[in-house]
Formats: sequence, structure tokens, C-alpha cells
Amino acid sequence: MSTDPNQAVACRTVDAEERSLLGRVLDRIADHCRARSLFVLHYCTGCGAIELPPTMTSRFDLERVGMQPMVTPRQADILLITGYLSVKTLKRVVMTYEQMQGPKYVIGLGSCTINGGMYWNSYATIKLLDRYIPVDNYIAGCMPRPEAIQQVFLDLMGRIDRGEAQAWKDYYRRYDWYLGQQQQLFGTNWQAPTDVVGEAIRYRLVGEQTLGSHTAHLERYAPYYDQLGIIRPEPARMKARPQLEVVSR
Amino acid sequence: MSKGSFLRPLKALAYLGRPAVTLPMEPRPAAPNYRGFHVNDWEACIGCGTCAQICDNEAIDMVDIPELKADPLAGIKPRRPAIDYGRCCWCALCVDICPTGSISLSREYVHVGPDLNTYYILPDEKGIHGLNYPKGWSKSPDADLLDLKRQTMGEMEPQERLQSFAEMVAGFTPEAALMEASRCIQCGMCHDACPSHMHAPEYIRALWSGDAEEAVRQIYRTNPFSEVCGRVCTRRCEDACSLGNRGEPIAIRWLKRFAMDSLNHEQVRRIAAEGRELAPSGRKVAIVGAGPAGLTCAYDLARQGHAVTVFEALPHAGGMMRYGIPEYRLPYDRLDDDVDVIASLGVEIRYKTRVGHDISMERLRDQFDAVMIAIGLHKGRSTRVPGTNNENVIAAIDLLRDVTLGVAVDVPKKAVVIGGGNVAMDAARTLARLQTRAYGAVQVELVALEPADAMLADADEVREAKEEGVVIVNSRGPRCCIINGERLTGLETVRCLSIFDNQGRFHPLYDHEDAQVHEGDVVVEAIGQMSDFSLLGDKLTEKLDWNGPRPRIDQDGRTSEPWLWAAGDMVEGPDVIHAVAAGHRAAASIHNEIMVREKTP
Amino acid sequence: MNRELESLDAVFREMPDLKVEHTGPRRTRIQVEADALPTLLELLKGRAGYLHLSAISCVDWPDTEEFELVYHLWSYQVSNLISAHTRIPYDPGRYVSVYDLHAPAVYFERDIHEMFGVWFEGCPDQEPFILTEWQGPPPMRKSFDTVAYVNDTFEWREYQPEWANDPSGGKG
Amino acid sequence: MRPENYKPVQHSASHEYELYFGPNHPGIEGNYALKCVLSGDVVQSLRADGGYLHRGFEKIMEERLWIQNVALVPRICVPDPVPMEETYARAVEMLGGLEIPKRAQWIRALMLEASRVCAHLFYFGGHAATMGMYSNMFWGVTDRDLILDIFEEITGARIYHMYITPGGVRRDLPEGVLDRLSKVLDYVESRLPEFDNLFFDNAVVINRATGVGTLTTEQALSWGVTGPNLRACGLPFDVRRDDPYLIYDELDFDIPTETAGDAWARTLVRREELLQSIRILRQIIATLPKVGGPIRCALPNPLAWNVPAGSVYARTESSKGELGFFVVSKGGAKPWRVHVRGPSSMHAVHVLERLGPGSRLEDVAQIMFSLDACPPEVDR
Repeated sequence: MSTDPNQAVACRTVDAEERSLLGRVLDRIADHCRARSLFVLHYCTGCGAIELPPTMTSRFDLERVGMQPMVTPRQADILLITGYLSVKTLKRVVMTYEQMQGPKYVIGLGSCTINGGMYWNSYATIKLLDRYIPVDNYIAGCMPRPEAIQQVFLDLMGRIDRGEAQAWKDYYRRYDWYLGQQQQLFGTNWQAPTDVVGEAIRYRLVGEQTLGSHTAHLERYAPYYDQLGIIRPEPARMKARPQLEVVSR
Repeated sequence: MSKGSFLRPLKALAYLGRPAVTLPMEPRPAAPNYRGFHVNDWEACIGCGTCAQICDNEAIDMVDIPELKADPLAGIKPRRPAIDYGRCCWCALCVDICPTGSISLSREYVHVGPDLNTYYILPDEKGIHGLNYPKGWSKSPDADLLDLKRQTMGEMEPQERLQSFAEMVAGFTPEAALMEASRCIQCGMCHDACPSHMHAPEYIRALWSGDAEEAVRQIYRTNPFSEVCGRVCTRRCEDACSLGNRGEPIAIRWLKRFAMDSLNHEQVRRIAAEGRELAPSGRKVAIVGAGPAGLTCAYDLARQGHAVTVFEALPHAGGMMRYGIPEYRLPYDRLDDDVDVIASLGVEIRYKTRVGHDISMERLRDQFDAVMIAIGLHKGRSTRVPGTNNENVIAAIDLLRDVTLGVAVDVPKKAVVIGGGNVAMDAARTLARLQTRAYGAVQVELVALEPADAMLADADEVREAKEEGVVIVNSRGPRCCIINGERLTGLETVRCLSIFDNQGRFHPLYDHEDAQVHEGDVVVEAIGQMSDFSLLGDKLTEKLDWNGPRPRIDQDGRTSEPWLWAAGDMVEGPDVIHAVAAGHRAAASIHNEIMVREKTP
Repeated sequence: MNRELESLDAVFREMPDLKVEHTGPRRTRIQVEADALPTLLELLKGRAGYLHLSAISCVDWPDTEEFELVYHLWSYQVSNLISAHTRIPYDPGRYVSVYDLHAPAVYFERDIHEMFGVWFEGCPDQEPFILTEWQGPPPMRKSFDTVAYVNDTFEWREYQPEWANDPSGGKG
Repeated sequence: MRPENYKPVQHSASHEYELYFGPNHPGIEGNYALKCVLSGDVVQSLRADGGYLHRGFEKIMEERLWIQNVALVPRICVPDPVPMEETYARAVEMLGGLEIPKRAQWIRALMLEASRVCAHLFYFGGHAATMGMYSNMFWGVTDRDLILDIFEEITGARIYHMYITPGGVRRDLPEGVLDRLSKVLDYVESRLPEFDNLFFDNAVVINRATGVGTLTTEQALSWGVTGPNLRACGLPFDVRRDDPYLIYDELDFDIPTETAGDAWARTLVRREELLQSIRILRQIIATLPKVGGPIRCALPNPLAWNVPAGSVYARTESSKGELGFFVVSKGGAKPWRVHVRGPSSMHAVHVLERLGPGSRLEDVAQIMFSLDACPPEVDR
């Protein structure tokens, strides 16, 4: 693993406006291909998961559009939030999401992910999913039927193909805000193993809100960061490097 | 137990040769009662908000639509439900409880996309995407969540009713009242429709929770004539009741009566006095006429600490409630209770004091800070067809007053009543009782201009009158009274073809070929009443602004004379609850006015 | 007296103070003092064959500051369900575990401890199970207002739908 | 996946190690976690960790009107929601003294049994999948979908029917649905030999499942095991037979048992039960057209419905075991307390923690599935 952010790994995920024409064409080709082979993380976060076996098996067969359940987050493209998320699960979801490699997509299934749904007055579940991780697509229903889930996947495929599904970049650009929302629920001790800031630097997706008061809480885990050989997010150091462009939203 | 075989699973290879079960990629049509996205028929929807109340998840908000018209009397609010698909769980309780059946679920079920604003919709009959999918889950009569049937109430048999002027309905039993109160969906249409804006949802809910005292407290917030209105109110509230769209409206009037019957008089007096201003304000107000408008005004002003004197020409208070409404509908002791509650707040009522005769308006003006007249409509109108000047042609209102006053009435063996309103019914049914007492048989014919399906009187009144033996003849207008020498022998009528002209004005058309004679010793005219304004005196009459036959008043009930207010039937037409509402308005206006004025010396 | 109650005779002879009520087919309700409940369960298990502890329910009664514990016991032999009700005060909110009699009790007692904060003496496992990451008070207590908590902790979606600009959509 | 504040623990030079199994793991049914201590691949100890699906049902039910909870309860158990609706409805009926019309009782029994068939078909697929055999999963899920289509026709929804309400059911059966159900049942029954080929007569499966997670009769009784899991230990106890509700005492059905008490026995019991449910459904299909009358008794206005004070414990035999609802009313418009005793609360925590030690790591998922542990019902 390269530990120097300045070596700006030539990664394929730089924003379109920074890319050359050829790069953009290549991006589109990559997107086109990517949209035809999406792996869905096998994680039943809530009740909507009961409609996934039918969606994935013979009757509604999503393999015909290249979709398949995938058991590890590292190899998965899509994180499906199947309805409500308890606060306890949200922690695991955030950790899982951060483990997934970009580009990655999140789909919110059903009412609960949009505005709390059925469990709007429950102390245990979160209400707005997009406060904690960026969401690419939603689907109405409680729970949505397999045909409707098919449609949300097709819709997402179209968006990926057209290069519209870019929500995952938002997580890097506004990591401080997302982390702040997470900290509000989990406490300021909250920390996930993935070094999101380091990734943002490497993907050149540092925005004005990537670092801030909330990421400052992560500083105290510095020894742990060092031990794993991960770059410490350090605002001072980043300021000293003018060639690192800060992309504003 | 078999040990199984390693080869048996290979039989599944046969599936390679079988057709696939996989369905095409597009969404299948959903089942006929599928619970998809909402559709709402805006024409049928009344904006009652019951769907929002039953919703588990507070997914439904009522949104005010400025373009829609409010119609409180018909029970329509200018708002429509908006559904949040970030909350909805598709339980369809909103459909099953909707009083009109306007809301239902369609068979459409796909809505995707990252724009969350599209997940909050204002459904119309076309559905979420305007695609006109067929309806899915909609109202079904066998699974309605609303109880559309009214609780029944004990009632005297017609023969028993005719024997006396005793009250004919028994009132709800506690069990029935509880059941009836539990039907209420708390939409508040009744509150909006009531001229006095009574807190019906609140008192019904209080009755449902078994707290009659709280119910009476809620009733007294807006109506000191609760005993009366619990019996004879015209109940605009029930016309507006949401349940009336598909079933029988809540018996709001009878529930009010039940609340009042549940408490003894002392409790009611105590509740009425709650929150009363004890320190005298030093202002004096004179009120002419102890009817519903006058006494309501007196009640409000007395509660605010003013000294109120009511002048009443007749020996008892109540006005038209006493002298116009027969006792079988409103027992006088009930009315006395209401009057007593008002008097107990310190209102002074001077009976048998006719203003304009015993004391002049000018005197009142000089002695009081403000004067309110509410003299009602105590003069009967006449059809003025030939022969009505006969002494046996009488006004219904005079007949009813005489009966109440105990004046001996010559009971006719046969009588004809002209009119199709509630007063005509009262007169006919009063005559029926008198005839039963005197002769043991009812011979009353009621001649109405309107056809049977458009009678002005309440349907209940018509039904009860028929039960008591009153013969109702519809669509007939009077031509003349038949006078044989000096003696009245009957009424001749002709067929009425239509009542109103194109502009909606009263202009009856008759078929003069189709004449009929109704025999009768007496003809009672019940076609309307007017006020007797002689008390004003010439000077004041000249000075006042008039609106046709009535003094012109502003929205607070104030006449063109700054010291004089007017309210009640005399300016608004006959109705108890309207009179109560007008009394409140006038009281508020008088209070505001006299509190800023210097005290009279 | 029917078959279900007959089998209980031995128990009733030992414990004459019980308030017993036959509440429906195959349902018996017993009201018992807190200190007598373990004895009752033991007798029911030993003498009357009530082997299966179906559930332990806890009900919060803030008016009297008490928790009501209800032990649902089923007899496979006579097919009858006994609900033994007892009450313990908020303070100190402690009770004895019946784990030694009925092993499933450990799950229910752990659950009640977690949700209501009642401590069961002798229960081998009262570690958090569901609410391992919950900081607040025991949520099932009536004093915990979940709606207030939710409104404090979470935000609601603020939609700006197109129709909000033109609600009638030309329909008015 | 690591929990927050993760600190690498230095283990002693022992052969034991800790493994977090779930919540994000394909071998876990639902969203649930097991913390295992292993030596080699043998489980030394196992701790269940729930709460990932906790929604605070019991709390939010206290915040809702009696009728509104009809929409809430099916969500307690996702794979088998109908018994939840039924039990809640029956508890309210018992409290309020409501008489369920006969026709509604038959329709409810039909829903319950059809739901059981669904759950068992799902179970076969799941159990096979834990052994790495997915064809069964594809078959089971697809066949189950045919019954979901019938549910959709009857109730207007596939999974969460919200159909059974206190006092009866919400809609009458649509025209001809019984015939279609009958055809689906014929089809499902005709599929069983195929399932046998693939699964029940498959020597690999038999060898893999035999002797795994064995429960003795004594253990089963003292650990509070219920339902098919108890019957797999040779005890013919079934709420439908011993504490009958609805019209179950008018139905003719057997209670299949096995004696081995292991994962294989539990699967065989469920296979038999599937047949028994089909048998019950056939009786219902034959009887229902003859049972007329209303589908719901008169209910008070749901917005002003005070259920009389009292407490009841209603029980139902779900596909997973004994399901109990303890409902307390204080005489108000909302329940004062609802305690849900899900059958899996015993199986997924108490029993699993005791069956786990000694078994192989690859069998943990199988044991969990063979107990048909349903996490949402544990977490509520």
C-alpha cells in the first residue's frame, strides 16, 4: 500500500470534470460494463430481505441482468438496506459500507429508509438513512415486491451506465458531516477500522467538508492508525500541499 | 430411516430439459384487491382527516388547498390528504375507515428513484404517476371499520303520544349513549357547521370516556341553552357529520341531551358559574326579549360582570322556545332549568314588562350603557287568500302561544293546516293532541306547497305527524277559504306545479283546473312569521337603517344606532342555535364597546 | 371442579392463601404474594406437572410503583396454562430467579432485566443481549417516553414536493 | 468485521481463538450474530448476540391504538407473519369478549396453514443452503412464491398481509381462490418427490445432518423447546391439538414426530408437517364454501375503542413453535403491555448456546437453521 498521498495513485475514480476526454470515454466504457455485473452484498439488515430470495432465484431471476448475491463486502458493489436499521445494525452497516470498494452503491428499500416508516416512533431504529451513508436509489413499499426490486436495480443500472450514480463520492467529500451524524448516535468515541480520510486523499475526493470538527475526534486513535500503517488524517499537512486540489461541491 | 443415495440428486438434471419458471422482467399486474399506491377521488373527499387519524405512522397529512371551497354546512373542508411513502406501511386502514370511500389503493406498486420529494404525494384519482391503474383495495361494505348505524332510542307509541303533551322520546340509556359517542371520528365537521361552533367533538369524546361533567363543561363553553338544544336544535352539525356520507350521522343532539340529563341542576349551575368574573364592572345593559338570543347575550355579559336586565312582555322566559315549541318536544321544566342557570348568574328578568308600552326605548337608552333587542318573530303571516279574514282562520303561532299560556282554545273537530314547515307540523300535532283529548279522534289535514320529497319540515317531524294521524297533502296551494254564510267550512286548494322561478325567487305556479276541497272548521296558517316592531316607537323606527322588514345590523349585531344591538330571529330568521350564536356575537360586541366607554353616571 | 383444577388440589392444600381464578378454557390465573411465588412454582412443577415455563412477562404499573411479574406455566399432562401473577415494588426492584426450577427463565429474566431494570438474584446471565449499545434507561418502563426520545434524537424528512407549489394541480 | 474500539487482543499461545459469526454472514438466518470460541474447528463456547433487528415492538405497540397494532404485529416475524396477526387478534378478542364468526375462523385457519407451508418450503431451502446446496433454495423459494400469489389475491399483499383483525378478517375470499389454492397445493405435493430426490434421499445431506445438534428429550423439555423441534425429540406436543384455537378441534390431522432429535430429524418432521398442513388445507377448502355468514363481528369505532381491562395469554402454533402474546389492557384505547413470546427466543438463544459447544464450525449455521431460529422474533 502506498503511504504517500502525493503520489496520487492514478485511480479510475477521479471526478469527470478533472478527466481528459479519453479518460471520460474510458469512464463511460467502464460504467457501461460495470452496470452489467453488479454484486449485491448478502446482508439482511431488515425485513425487506425476505423478498430478496425470490428476486434472486428462479422466478424473478436477477442473474439474467448480471446480479448475484455476494457474501463479502470487499467484492460487493451494492449495499442493499432492506428496510429499517436499528442503531446497532447501523454501526455494522457503516463499517461494511466503508469496507466496500468504490464505486459502490446503496439502495434504500422501503419506507423505513426514507422517513422512519412503520418504526417512526421506535427508540431503536434510525429514521433517515441518507444521514449516515449516501444513498443512490430508493424504492417505495413496505416491503417492495420482487418486481419492484427488479425495477430499482434496473433503474440503478441505468444510472450507473449514464454515470449518474456518484453518491459514494459524497461520503468522501463530506465525511466530516456523515461522521458527525454517526457520532451523534454512537458517541464521539465512534470509530470504524477503515481510514476514510486516507482513502479520500488517495481517491482525490477531498472536499471542504471531508475534515472538520468531527474527524478531529479520530485523532485520539492515532497510535492505532500508525500501528496499522495508515496515513493519519492531518489537516495541517494537507494545507501544506497546494497541488492537492480541494474539490468543492 | 433410509440412508439415502448419492445418485438420486442427479435426477434433478432432468430440469435441464424443462421450461423455465422465470417470469418476464416487467412488473406483473397485481391482484384485484392489491394494496398499491393511494388514489383519492377529490370530488368525493370531504377533507375530514379521518385517514390521518387512523394512520399508524402519521404518514398522512391534511394539506390545505386554497383553490377548494370550504362548505361547513355540507361538512366539507378545503383540504386533502398527502401521503408520505417514507412512513406508509400499506395497511389500508385509511381506506377501511374513510367515511366517504374516496380514498383507495391502486394496483400500481413501482416507484423508484433517488428524488425523495417524489415519495411525498398528494394523491388524486389518477394515482402517483398519473397512469390510471385499476383500483386495488377499496371500500368493501362487509369490512367497513365505521359503525354507520345509529343507536336506537325509546319512543312513545303514536296512540300514547296523542293522549298528552308529555315528551315523546326517552333519551339515550347510558349504554346507548356510550355506543353512540364511540361512533364519533372526531373530524370536527360539526363544530364548523354549528352556528355557535359548539365543541361537539370534545363533549362527545368526554361522554365516551364517561365524564359527563366534562361534557357539560364543554357544552357550556358555547351554549347556555343546552337543555333546549339537546332537544329541539335544528342540528346543522348532524347534516355536516362525516358519517352521514354513507350512513346515519352521530346523534349529536341526543348526546347533548344525555349529557345534560346525566347531571343534576345544581351541578350544571356550578359549571355555568365557573370562570365567572366576580367583580362587578359597573356597566348596565338592557335586553329586550327573554328568548334564546337575548338570554344568551345576558348570560355572556353577566359572566363578564355586567349588570344585565332583561325585559320580557310575557309571563315566562324563553320566547319562541316556550310559546312556539309544543311541550311534547320540549318540556317547559327543562327550559326553566336553562333559564334558571342564566338567572343564577345575576341576570334580572322583568316579566310582563312590555317595552314600548310599560317602558320606552328612550328610557332604556338613557338608563343603560347598551340596549339589545331580540324580540323574535311572534306575528303570524297570512296567505291572504280570500276568506282568511274569517275568525276561524288563525295563525299557527297564535294557536301555539295560546296553548302554552293555557288559554281555552275552541278545539275544532276538523282542521286544515296550511304550510309545510316545522311550525305547521307543531300546529298540526298540537291540534291532533287537543282533538284526541276532546273527541278521541284526529282529523287534521296539512296542506303543503312542496312535494313529499322536498318538505321543509324535518323528516322525523313528518313521519311522526303521519303516525299521529295527520293527513299530509303535498303540492297544493291554497286558493280560498270556503265560507258558508258566516261559517268556515273548509279550504279550497289547487295543484302546485312549481314553487320557484328561474331566478330562484318564490313564485308558485298553479294548475287551476286541479282543485280540491279540504273540509275543516278551522284553517290554521303556518307559512311564516314576522316581528312586531311597534315597540321601537316612530322616532326610532325612522332613525334606524332598515334592511327590508328588518333593522340593518353589522356583523356583530349592532344597528345603525350606536347604543342599540339587535339579534335573534327578528334579524336572522327562525332558529334557536342561530339565535344563541347571535347572542354571543352581540354580547362580545357590547362588552368591547362598553368597557372602553365612560361609566354612566 | 374440572380436570385441570383437580390436578392442582395438592398445590392448593399446601398453599391455601392463593387467589385462583378460572379465566377461560385451559386458562387459570393465580395471584400470589412475591415471597410465595417460588414455592408455588416448585409445587406446580413437582406435584402438578407444570413443566413448561412458557414465558415470564413483566408489566410496569407506575401508579403503585410496582412491577408485575407473570409466570406462564403449561402442563403437558392436563393441558392447562397457569398465569401466576405477583407484584414487586420499584424499590429495590429485585426478585429471585427461578432459573434453578426452569432453565428457560434465564432468557426471560435477562430480557426483563434489560428492558425494565429488574434484578434477579441467582440468575446466571443478566448481561445485555439486545440493548448492548443502548445508553438510555430501560426502555420498556412507562417513564421512558419513546416518542419524546425519537423527536430529541432524530430528524424528520423535510419534503419539498412539486405539488406544494401548486397543490390543486389544476384540479381546484 | 470489527466492532468499534477494536483493540487487537494478544491471545496466549493457546489453540483457542474467537470468531465473530455474523451479523453480516451468509450462514446466519437474518441479522444475528454468534460469538464463538473455537479450537481448531470445534466450537468451545458460543454466545448469541441479538438486537440487530430490535425495533422495540413491545414499546411502540403501547403507543398505538388497538387496531393500528394489526399493521404492526406481522412484522415481528418476517418468514411466518400470519401467526403473529392471529395471536394478537385472538388476544384482543379474548380481552374484549368478541365472538369470531365461524367463516372468519375457517379463513384464519386457512391463512395460518398456508403460511406454515410457506415457512417450511423456505426452511428446506435455507437448511440446504447452509450445507452449500443451493438448488433446493431455488426450488423452495419459487414454490413458496405460488402461495404468496394466493396470499396476494386474498389479502392484497404478499408478505405482510395485515389481514387478520380482532373480530375476524378484513375481506372475504375472492371468487375462485380456493380452486387456485387447491391447484397450488397439488403442485406443491407433486414436487415433494423431487425434493426427496434432491434433498431428503440425498446421502450427502443425510450424512451431513444426522447427529448434528442433537437434543435429548429431557434437554428439550427442560430448555423450553417447542414446536417441530420438540416433536423431533419424540414429544407429540402441538398447540393446535392440546390448546386448540379457532376450528382446529374440528380438523383431522396427525402430529408427526421423530425420535432422533438432531438436525435431520427436525427437517423430517417439517417435511411431514408440510404434508399435514396440505391435508388441513384440503379440509378447509372442502368446508369453507359451506360456511357462510359474516367475516367479522361488529367492532366499535377503532378510533374510540376501549378494550376492557384484563390480561390474557394467547398462544398459537407457528411454524417455529409456540408463539405467545401476553396482552394487558388497562381499559384504554391502547394496549398497556404486550409481551411477545416468540418461539425462536428460546431456540435462537438458550438452546443454540447449549447445542453449539462441541459441534463443528461448519455445522453452526446448520444447527441454527435446523432450529428454524428467526432473529426478528427474538429481537422484536
